Order: sequence, then structure tokens, then C-alpha cells
Amino acid sequence: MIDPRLAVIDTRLAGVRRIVAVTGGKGGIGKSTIACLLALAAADRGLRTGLFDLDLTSPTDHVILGAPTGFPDEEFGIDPAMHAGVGLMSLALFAGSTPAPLRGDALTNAVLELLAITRWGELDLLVLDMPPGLGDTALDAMRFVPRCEYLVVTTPSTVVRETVRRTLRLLKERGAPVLGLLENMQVGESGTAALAAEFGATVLGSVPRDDALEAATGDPDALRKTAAAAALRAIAPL
Amino acid sequence: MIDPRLAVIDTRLAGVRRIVAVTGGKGGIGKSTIACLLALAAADRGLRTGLFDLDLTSPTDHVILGAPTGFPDEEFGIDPAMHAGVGLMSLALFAGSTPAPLRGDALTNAVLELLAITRWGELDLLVLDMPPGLGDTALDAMRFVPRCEYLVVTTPSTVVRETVRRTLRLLKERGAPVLGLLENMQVGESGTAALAAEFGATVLGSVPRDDALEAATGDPDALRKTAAAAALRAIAPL
Amino acid sequence: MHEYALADAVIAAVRKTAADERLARVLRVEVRVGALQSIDEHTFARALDTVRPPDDARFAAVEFALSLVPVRCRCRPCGAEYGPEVGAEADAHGAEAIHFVPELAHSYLRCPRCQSPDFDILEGRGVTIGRIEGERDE
Amino acid sequence: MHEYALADAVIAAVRKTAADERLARVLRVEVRVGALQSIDEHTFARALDTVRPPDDARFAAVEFALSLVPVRCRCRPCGAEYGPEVGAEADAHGAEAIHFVPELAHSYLRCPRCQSPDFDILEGRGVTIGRIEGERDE
Ligand SMILES: Nc1ncnc2c1ncn2[C@@H]1O[C@H](COP(=O)(O)OP(=O)(O)O)[C@@H](O)[C@H]1O
Ligand SMILES: Nc1ncnc2c1ncn2[C@@H]1O[C@H](COP(=O)(O)OP(=O)(O)O)[C@@H](O)[C@H]1O
Ligand SMILES: [Mg+2]
Ligand SMILES: [Mg+2]
Ligand SMILES: [Mg+2]
Ligand SMILES: [Mg+2]
Ligand code: NI
Ligand code: NI
Ligand SMILES: [Zn+2]
Ligand SMILES: [Zn+2]
Repeated sequence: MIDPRLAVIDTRLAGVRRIVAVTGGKGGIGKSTIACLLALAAADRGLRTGLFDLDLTSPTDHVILGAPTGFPDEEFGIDPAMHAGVGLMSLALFAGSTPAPLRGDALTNAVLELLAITRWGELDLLVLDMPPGLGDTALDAMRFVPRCEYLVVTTPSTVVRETVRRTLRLLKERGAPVLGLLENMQVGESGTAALAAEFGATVLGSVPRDDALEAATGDPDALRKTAAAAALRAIAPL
Repeated sequence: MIDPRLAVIDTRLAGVRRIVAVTGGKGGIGKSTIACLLALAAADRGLRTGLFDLDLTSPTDHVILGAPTGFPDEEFGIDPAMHAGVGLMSLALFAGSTPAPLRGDALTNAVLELLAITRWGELDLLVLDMPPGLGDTALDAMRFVPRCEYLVVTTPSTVVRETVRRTLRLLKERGAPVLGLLENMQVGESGTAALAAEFGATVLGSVPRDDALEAATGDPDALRKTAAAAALRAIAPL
Repeated sequence: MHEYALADAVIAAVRKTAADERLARVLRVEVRVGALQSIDEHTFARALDTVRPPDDARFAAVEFALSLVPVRCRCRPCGAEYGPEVGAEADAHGAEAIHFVPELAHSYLRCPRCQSPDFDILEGRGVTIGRIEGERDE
Repeated sequence: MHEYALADAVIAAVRKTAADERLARVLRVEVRVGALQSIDEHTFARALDTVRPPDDARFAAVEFALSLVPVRCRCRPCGAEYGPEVGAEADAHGAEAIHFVPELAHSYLRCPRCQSPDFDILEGRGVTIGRIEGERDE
């Protein structure tokens, strides 16, 4: 029994120049926020940009960007939903806010299916928004998209650093390219520089804690105007 | 082929009066913080209390409580590690900060194994600290510990509410007992009351955003003295 | 018609096997279509014909033997084994969601005995390839 | 000696089967011990004897047929199938961690071909029960 999807992933991603996974291993550190701001920043620079929400049981990129859900266009595959200049793929396009309780095998199958049928076309940048944890999707990204580069988000919190360290150890062990650490919700001195040094990784810079993000949720133009977006634009590794 | 572990779970939990899962579906909303503060508050009231860190790939309860890692005592099973009056079980006791990349089946097997060999003994309260997402562990808790009551953490954030709603929908559909919603990191008006009303759930109350938690991480006595701990004690459903 | 993307994947996989096995001609390919995805067999056969590389002599005489695989699920909490009828059990939206991503069965289908969404899909999920028959030039 | 907890689980499962099947006497229980957990067979046999309910006549003559199941793993990224030797490949701490929770193999063992921690444990993980033989009073 051959799984035909495995044979076509590289073809589907052939037109994508660069793939960046926004990760960290921990929830609530702003991976999705940074992924969305990064995608917006790239699109604003004129880069053809895609965003793939891989937090399959808790997708939020459509909420952050204010993208309407609804079935994507289908013709020779499915097209990412264009919104605010970014092509979005998310399980929420299909299921809205209906819960999708998915065990590991189902996560892998859903990722494989979307990789096999999504027509990203020609892109300068595809951003993968990773779920928390070192589970099926983290392993599947390494397996199915080996050329993916990792932007590791962290925050100035001890428990966050403890968790991010696990992700960094795994990425380093597997030889996955780490673009660098991004300190989100920065509020002063922190252990991020030390954590980066521990793994020979770069600190890309900081995005401040910005309570204006909350009100800007769902509104790309408002998001673009936040201090967080400005800080990210200044350090985005594009 | 019979899995013997399934037959012994109820025996292992027979001496536990009450099981409360701290959940929410979203990462970074303070599930682990609330779970630890709840366990400390219960122990301080003289309740015999256990804490089971079910965020298997990103365990943090040992970091929050400052519990040393190291193999648990083994004799007719394994004993939770007593720390600050709370009996802790966590994969970190065995693996420290070594990453444990676990796919779904492995998560289920690890939970089953720990349920089968841990001797909780006589407890008034066992707190389950749930991982983010609606994945294997969320489903396994419903399957293996059906009498578990759910304390649902949320925060005043739109993306968090969107995610917590999925968890509430699933719990409600399955008829799982929801103790109520706890709004963490409260900073003023929010949509928590509306979310609770949507599911006929109680709002237990709020725990304020308390930046003193960071410095108290790893120190149970300092944790007990935070405003967050005081707020939780006032509303804890014990 | 996202079926073309799946047909395309089948062709890619067959080409890969043909290359790996150094086949001069691929004669017959068993393609199993899981009923969960509600893919119409005729549509899929046409899609396979459309995306087949027209100028690759190795595929000039290939026959795609399609078969529909019924869905078998097993419920984790109650152990029931059952074969859901997507068309009858999910609403139109749910059925279309499952058509695109079969795992959304966990959003729109339930165990008939205990109503749990926590089931394993044992068979009949999506498109897989069985035997590939061909000839080498020797 | 956390082996007693596992032995206890075996007894609980056998009692349950005996009750479900209305067995008057349980005569033979196949117990498969996965090599991954590095459980000593003699220790485990003794544990089974210790936790066996002494005043339950149904178990007076039971024989536990223990067998050790070798570990088989398959690597997801590279497909290699292999049988790790926990004692030789993990350090003492890792081996003990795996002894308690076999899934920690993903922390302490690696695919010998590509060094990935992303493998499935096909066989030889932990303790399972095979055939249970007994008699009814009829
Ligand atoms: N720099 C920031 N300042 C303030 N709030 C932030 C910042 N980054 C993210 N947040 C907020 O934190 C919460 C979690 O962010 P999210 O991007 O969903 O994290 P993750 O994807 O890592 O789970 C959201 O409410 C988000 O608006
Ligand atoms: N009430 C609060 N005020 C301020 N920070 C908090 C509060 N609750 C949690 N935090 C912080 O938020 C971060 C995430 O908390 P954590 O308990 O790990 O969340 P989860 O378990 O949901 O992922 C930690 O740095 C924690 O100290
Ligand atoms: Mg996210
Ligand atoms: Mg269309
Ligand atoms: Mg947590
Ligand atoms: Mg001891
Ligand atoms: Ni279609
Ligand atoms: Ni032992
Ligand atoms: Zn069922
Ligand atoms: Zn390998």
C-alpha cells in the first residue's frame, strides 16, 4: 500500500522559495501572532506570502487576521484563501469553530492531505504556524518539510524558557536550520541571550509586550499599525 | 491481546475522592500556574493533594513548584514526589529536561503507564494539569478518567476565547462535568461572562495578571504570597 | 474538483515506483478510494486520465483499477466497530469538509453507540495505491 | 520493584476476564513482557506470585507462561526497522527511565540509520496478556 500523497509534497512546494516555521514548543508565547505579523510584513514588502496554520486542533490565524472561514476554491486542488495579501490555509476554513478533536495519526493525515492538495503556487515565503508541544506536527514538519527554517519564539518567562529549550535541543540534534530566537512580550531584562548562547543561536531581537494587539485582533490594518508589528518588521529575517 | 493497564486504573484511583482537570485547550493561559496554585491551596487547607502533569512533552509543574527531578520511589509501584505538601507525578521526574518528542500513541501509552503504576493512595484532590489542544491527552482523560471534573481557564483575549470555546463545546457535548470558568490574567472588562453564559457554565471568578508570579516561579512559599494565589484561594472550588 | 490534486499524487507515486523499479511500461495500477471522502469514481477515473503524462510512453497503456473501500471505524471509549454513511450522517457542510480533509470526520461524525468523536478510522479513509503491475525491458 | 504494580494489573485483567467468561478456574495465562522495559523475568514471575489473590480458589492452580518479546521499531523518516538494545544504547539513567515509561525511548534511543527519535515501537514495548485458559463449571 503506497500513500500517494508522499510523492507529491515536493511538487506542491516546488514553487515556494522559502519556508519558515514559527515555533517554540510552548503555547501562548505569541507564535501565531508573530506568524501573522511576519506574513503581513512579508506581503507588505511585496513578497508573495503564504501562511499555513498547523495548530490543527486550535487554529487561530484566521481570527488574528480576521479572515472569513468558508471552503477554499477548488480546481486542480485547493487554493489558499487570500486575505490582506496573505494566502491562508487552515482547517478552520473547512470546519469554522466546530471542534476538531484529533489524535496523532489524524493530525499527521490531515497535514499530509493539506500538503498534497493545496496549490501554494509561486511563493517567496511560506510561514508555518506551529502548534505547542513536541508532538506529531512538530515531527511531521521535520519529516515532510525538511528544508524548513525555524524561527523560535520565546518570552521572558522561566517556564517558557524551560520549554523552548526542549525545542531547541531537538532542532539542534536534528540539524534543522534555526534562523534565530525572537523574544516576544519583552518587558525588560531576560534570559533570552543566555538561552541563545547555549545553542549557538542568534537573537533576532525583541517584540515588546503590546496590549494594543488585543484590540487589533481580526483587523490586519490595525495589526500593521501596532508597535509589535513595527518591532517585528525591524527584525524580520526576510 | 489484553492491555492489563486498563483493568487497574480504577483501583489506582480508588482512594482519590475528587479529580479536577485544569484545562482550556489553549496554551499559555495559565493552566499550569492555576493547577499548581490550586494544588498548593488545597494542601494548605489540609487536603491530601496530588498533581499530575499531563502536558507530557512540555511539563512545567516541577519548574513552577521548584520540585527537584529524579526517579520516584518505587515499591509496589511508584510514589508521587512529595514537594511543598503536594504529591507530584510528571515525566520530568524521569527525563528531566531531556526532550520527549511523543506522537499520539506514545502519549496515550505514557499516560496509561503512569496511571497504572502510580500509587496516589488516599487523596482528597488530584489535580490534572492538561496540555493545550484537543488531542490524545484530552481524549484520553475523558476516556480513562470519566469522573474527572473540569476547571476551564480562559483569559481576556479574543484568540484565547475562540480556542476555549472549542474545549467547552466538546466537554458539553460529552456531558463532562464543568466546574466553571476561571478567568486568568484578568485586566478589566472581558468576554468571559458571555462565554460562560453561552454554555450555561459558571464563572468561578478571576485571577488578576500578576507580574510577581515570574519571580516566584520555583518557590512555593513565594507563590503562596502572590496576589494571584490569594485570588485563587478565594474562588477555588475545593 | 480537488480530485485532480489527488489523481496527480497517484501519478507522481506511480512514476516514482516506475523509476525505482525500472519499469518500461506500467500496465495496471490498483487505486483504492476510501468511501469517507465521497469521491465519485467516474470523476476520479477521468481525473486520472487527465493528469496522466501524455508524452510518457511508459503510461500509454496503463489501466487504473479503481475500487471503493467502505469505511470502518472503531470507537475508542466503547469499542464499537461501525461503518458510517457520511452522506446520511453529516450535514452537507460536514460532508464537504470531510471530502476535503477526511479527519474532519471527528468534527462531523459520531460513534453510533456512544456518540463519541474519539474513534479510529480503520479503513476507507482516502486514496491509496495497491499493486502496480508493469514490464521491464530486459 | 514497580514490577508489582504491573503484575497487579495483570491479575486485575485476568480476574476481569475470569468474571466476564464465568471461569471457575484459570489454568494458564500467557504474559508477554516487552524487552524495552528491561523487566527481569524471574522478578516478574515472583511479583505475579506475590500479588495473586491467595484466597481466590479460581487462581489456585494458575500457571503464568511468561515470554520475552524482542523490541521492533520502525523509523518514520527513513523507514529503517531495527531492534534496539536498551542496555547497550541508552545510558543507565535512560535505561531506568525507559524501564518506568517505555515511551521515554524517544528521549534516549535513536534510529541506528538516521538518528531520528521519530520511530514507532512495533513490538516489545511493555506487558500484555495473550491467551487466558480456564474451565467453567457446567
Ligand atoms: N507582543 C505581545 N504583546 C502582548 N500580547 C501578545 C503579544 N504577542 C502575543 N500576544 C497575545 O498573547 C496571546 C497568545 O498569543 P498567540 O499568538 O495565540 O500564542 P501561541 O500561538 O504561541 O499560542 C494572544 O492573546 C496574543 O494576542
Ligand atoms: N495571572 C497571571 N499573571 C501573570 N502571569 C501569569 C498568570 N498566570 C500565568 N502567568 C504566566 O503565563 C505564562 C504561561 O503560564 P502557564 O501556567 O505555563 O500556562 P499554560 O499551562 O496554560 O501553558 C507563565 O510565564 C506564567 O508565569
Ligand atoms: Mg498559536
Ligand atoms: Mg471554485
Ligand atoms: Mg501548562
Ligand atoms: Mg525506593
Ligand atoms: Ni473535491
Ligand atoms: Ni521497576
Ligand atoms: Zn462509542
Ligand atoms: Zn531512521
